[in-house]
Amino acid sequence: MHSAVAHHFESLEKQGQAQRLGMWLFLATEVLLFTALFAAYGVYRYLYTGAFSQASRGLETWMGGVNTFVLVTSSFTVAMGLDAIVKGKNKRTGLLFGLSILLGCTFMVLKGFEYRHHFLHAELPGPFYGGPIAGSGGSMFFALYFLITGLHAFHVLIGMTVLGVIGARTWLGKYDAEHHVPVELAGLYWHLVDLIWIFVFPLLYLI
Amino acid sequence: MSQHLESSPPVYAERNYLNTPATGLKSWLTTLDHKRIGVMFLIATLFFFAVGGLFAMLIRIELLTPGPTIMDAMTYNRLFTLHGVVMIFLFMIPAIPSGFGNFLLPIMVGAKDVAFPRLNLLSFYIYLLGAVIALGGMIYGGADTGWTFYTPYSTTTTTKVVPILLGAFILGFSSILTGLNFIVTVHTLRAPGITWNKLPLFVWSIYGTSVIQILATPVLGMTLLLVAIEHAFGWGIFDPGRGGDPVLFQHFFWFYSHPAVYIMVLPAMAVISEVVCAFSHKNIFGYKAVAYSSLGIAFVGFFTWGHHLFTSGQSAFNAGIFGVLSMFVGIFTAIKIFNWVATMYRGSISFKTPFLYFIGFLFFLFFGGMTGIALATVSLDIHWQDTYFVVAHFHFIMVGSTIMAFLAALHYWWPKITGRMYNERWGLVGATLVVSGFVFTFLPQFLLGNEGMPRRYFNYPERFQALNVASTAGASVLGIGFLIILIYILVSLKYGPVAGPNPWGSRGYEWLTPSPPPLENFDVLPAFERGPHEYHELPGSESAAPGAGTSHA
Amino acid sequence: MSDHTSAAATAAHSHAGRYLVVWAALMALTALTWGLSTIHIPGLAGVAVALAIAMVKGTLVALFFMHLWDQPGPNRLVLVTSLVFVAVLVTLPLLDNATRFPLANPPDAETAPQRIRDAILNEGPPAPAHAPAHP
Amino acid sequence: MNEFLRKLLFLPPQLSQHARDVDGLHFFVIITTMVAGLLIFATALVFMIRYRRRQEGESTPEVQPKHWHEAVFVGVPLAFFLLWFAIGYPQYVETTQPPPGAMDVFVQGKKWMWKFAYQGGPSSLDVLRVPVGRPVRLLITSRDVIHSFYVPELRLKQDALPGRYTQTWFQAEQPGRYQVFCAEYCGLSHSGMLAELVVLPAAEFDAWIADQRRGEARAQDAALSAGEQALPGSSILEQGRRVAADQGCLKCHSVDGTRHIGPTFIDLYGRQEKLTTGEVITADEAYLTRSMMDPAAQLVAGYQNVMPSFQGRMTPPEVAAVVEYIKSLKTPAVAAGPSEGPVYEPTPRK
Repeated sequence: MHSAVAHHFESLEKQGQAQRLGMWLFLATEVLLFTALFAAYGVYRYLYTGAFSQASRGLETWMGGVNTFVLVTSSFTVAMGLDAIVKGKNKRTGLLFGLSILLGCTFMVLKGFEYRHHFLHAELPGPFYGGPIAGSGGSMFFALYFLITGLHAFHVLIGMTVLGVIGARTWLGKYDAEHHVPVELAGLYWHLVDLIWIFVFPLLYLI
Repeated sequence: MSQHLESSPPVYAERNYLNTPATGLKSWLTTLDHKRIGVMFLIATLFFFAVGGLFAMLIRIELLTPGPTIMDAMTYNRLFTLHGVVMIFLFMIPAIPSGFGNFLLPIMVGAKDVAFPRLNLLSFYIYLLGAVIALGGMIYGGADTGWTFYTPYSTTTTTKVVPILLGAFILGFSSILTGLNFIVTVHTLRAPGITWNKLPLFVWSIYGTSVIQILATPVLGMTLLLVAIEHAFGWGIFDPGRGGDPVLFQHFFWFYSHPAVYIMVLPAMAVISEVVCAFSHKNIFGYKAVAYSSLGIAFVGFFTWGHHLFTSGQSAFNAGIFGVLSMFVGIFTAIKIFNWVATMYRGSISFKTPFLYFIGFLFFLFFGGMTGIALATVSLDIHWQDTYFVVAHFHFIMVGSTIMAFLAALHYWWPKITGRMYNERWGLVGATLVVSGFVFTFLPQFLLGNEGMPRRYFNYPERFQALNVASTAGASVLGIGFLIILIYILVSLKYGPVAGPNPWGSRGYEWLTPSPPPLENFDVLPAFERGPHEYHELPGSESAAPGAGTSHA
Repeated sequence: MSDHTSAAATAAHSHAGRYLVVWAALMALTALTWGLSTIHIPGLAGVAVALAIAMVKGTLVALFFMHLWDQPGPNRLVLVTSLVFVAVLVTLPLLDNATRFPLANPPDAETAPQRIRDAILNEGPPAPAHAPAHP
Repeated sequence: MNEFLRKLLFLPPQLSQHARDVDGLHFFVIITTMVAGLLIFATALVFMIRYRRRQEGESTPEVQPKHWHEAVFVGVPLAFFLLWFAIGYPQYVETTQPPPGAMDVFVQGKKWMWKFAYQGGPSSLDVLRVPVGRPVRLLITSRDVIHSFYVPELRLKQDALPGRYTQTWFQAEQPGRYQVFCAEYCGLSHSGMLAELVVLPAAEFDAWIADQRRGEARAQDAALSAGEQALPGSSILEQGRRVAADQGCLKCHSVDGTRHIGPTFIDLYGRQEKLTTGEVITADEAYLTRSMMDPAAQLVAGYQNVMPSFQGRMTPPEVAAVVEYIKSLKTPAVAAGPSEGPVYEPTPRK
């Protein structure tokens, strides 16, 4: 039996199945964590429709768009990394995960410039809002903007850490074609971060 | 072959989880064994139950007279907040799932351990961390918001609400990890022979509970975080002065906290389904109906949260939706009640302590449930909302039934956990006191609510005093009952007679292994040929009915 | 039940081609939704189009990058269940705000025009009293 | 029957048709619950006795339900539940739809008091006066946190949201005095946030509101001219204020309606006060004077007897000045202006 099988599992396959299901359940909790924010977004967008679209138009759409391309591409490289380890090419997986982390960094840097832009224009949540939109809509939009993108950026950071650790371990040969579930799980997490951004991008930037 | 194995586990397992691999404190604190983690959860939750109970007694004493009796209004407001927080987050939510669930669920599915033992231990330490932070907040000053943390009161109060929020937030992770572990365990670690239709009903209910824990807890976490952000920076998500909607907070809060009621009640139902079969010595009436109704509660329970908001400014349209949906959740409970009662039909009922708690449970679940339905009929709720009627209702349904089931579980599985029997006669005394004490504490509160006394009142008009005194008198009976239980159960640890593998003659899978169970639950894995609730004679076997104390098959 | 499509089976052959196609589709859809946003489809239609595209993208990621296409039932069930509750939590509070007594929404909300507010307050309320300075 | 059940269940009197309707549903629900409970627990009891264990090791047969068993288990309760809902929901919807032409009263909760304002200006603190037999719509708001307006006799409760209006309505049938509670936890003096609902005969109410409106007009005129010239009374008021401050009155009595050690001075003059003896008196000059000299004699219910006597510590002119000062403390005039939203400032940053 493979050395990675814990004593209470009958086989590596069964263990992998359990770990995938566990990961999916964890991802479900992540989805619901964001849901509270999306629900708040839905309600306030309904209440302050005009203010929200005005504020949305003031965002740096090109940065959000480029970030979407970056994140989707990083998801692709992670998926290719999994494909590599399945074929037993550890080094290639390590490299592809490294590339994904680089793309993640690009995302964070762009995000940083975007935040800087908002700070300079006093487009900030709640009492700190000094933008042009009258009423509560503007400050509410930016409260939600910072909460959603902030929580997402936090997840990107965690995802980069996870990719880093798992990528390094793959490079060092801890996983192989038969035992690669941790690589797969790290990938799942990163894809979820991408998945959430796919919804954040139109909600905040486009509509 | 398996029949043979089932019939001959040793009377007291010399090498069991209590002494293998070691007995030292360190071996307990670093253990990955689900049974030890379960026992540690039980000890911790019992400690917090005592703390919360002490708060409850202080509150009842304070309410003996209008105006200050033994404390001032500020202390009182903090006390009922802490009572709620401790009892809900530190006792009721983890007690049965994390305590008994951890101990029993893997045995009941024939597994050696839960799917992720490390996560399981992590869950326990997260629980301790959350408890310490919350307790720290209480000692450091405590919050006065009520456990519901309604905005904008919770975002403007000057009391120490942030550590308590943070504590509850952290406790949520413990809850999530436990639920995640159980679901994966049930899906992937069932022993050969245990199909979905042969799962013990305990497992079905705990499974339903886990689904709620996973899907609802993150929303509470985010909500509490938003309140904390609001309290610290005033971003205004729930602040009406900045265009926020305080009712939205209530939506989010009850999206978790209504299903959380089922996090408390479903495990109680899990226990009772086992107890009623074991002590009626009969198969469960309608296995599938009872099993699927657990999932039904877990699912429909998510669609009813708005019945907490009938007076809050929510729209009449939404009140209608939530009102109708609330009626459907009652149905699943009704199915269970009917099936439990029908299980006794043509049974062989033995009136042991756990069965007495079953009777108490049935009473509290029925009347707690029916008053719940009454509260969901919208117009009646308008009168009762935020009065003592609601207090009595939820103490019946989630505290009464949960504590009955918790005590039933404690007595029913005590021989399995410790290998020793408690004193049955004292057990009956304790059960009688607890059940009657509980009734006398909360029956007057239903009437107080009818009369119109709002909850969370430090002071009250004198016409409410008689019923308040009656309630406090009941509470003291309840307190004495708990003390008696505590004493005889501790005594039995040392002086109780050795119980044997199956003192109740139960068919549950956990009784197929010695008491206390060995390290990996079964020395030799049984074939699990009979269902866990099948008591009838099999054609061809000479003596199919096991008597108490033996386990011939 | 449902335990037998496994990593071993999927690991046997490469998915690289599939990943490439999905990636190309995602990039194209991103460009499409970005492009459509510049022409400002008015009202709810714009929201619907943007969300529909996002859902297609999300489905692609979940099915192929996250392997739900060839993984056992429980994993799919987990995602679908969580999405059901996402829908519930987003819809019902929104429905509440849309149907409640208009004055229970924020005074500067755009959903209750001044004329509705005035009609409800038939003569207009007394200006809320200026509470004298309190400690 | 109604009266018997009402007393049995400790329900307060029914002040409106709505209260009677709700109680009708209440009795229906309770009776059904009790009958169902009786059936279930009697069945359980019969089973427990009939099928108690007579000897160890008894065997039991396998009993499985038929499909119609489960159908009955689901169908019967669900039918009752939905019936209750079908009765209860319209009753609730009715309370959310005030009849056209209802009299509007603006209710404002504030830690820890209720303020009631009428069209055209009159307002009062902690006393809601309404006429018998006319529909009254309450538009409820709050200045700080969520409160909840609750009158048990009306079976009505509605939260007061800060910065928003919610509404409910009722039509009281009997004159009398009823307690108003705050039902949503709002902090330290949550349980002290009481008010009184005074249902007056229609003619008496009309007279009262007319009188109030005249008073408002006078006060507004006075306010307009106040900047122009020193009013003759102002010096005595000023003296009264100074004496009240010097003697320490203001340490225990607020002038802004805040509940403190003693009753607030604002709107005190002419207020109906309930005493510890249960007797109700009007706070007139005689009462105010007497309270300064012998505070323990007529103590307002809900307050401790802690005030010292000021007999001999104030000269008669000083006493008179303090009384005049108290008389001058009225809730500021409420202008009937254009429609404005309820006021709620953002929560302060700490």
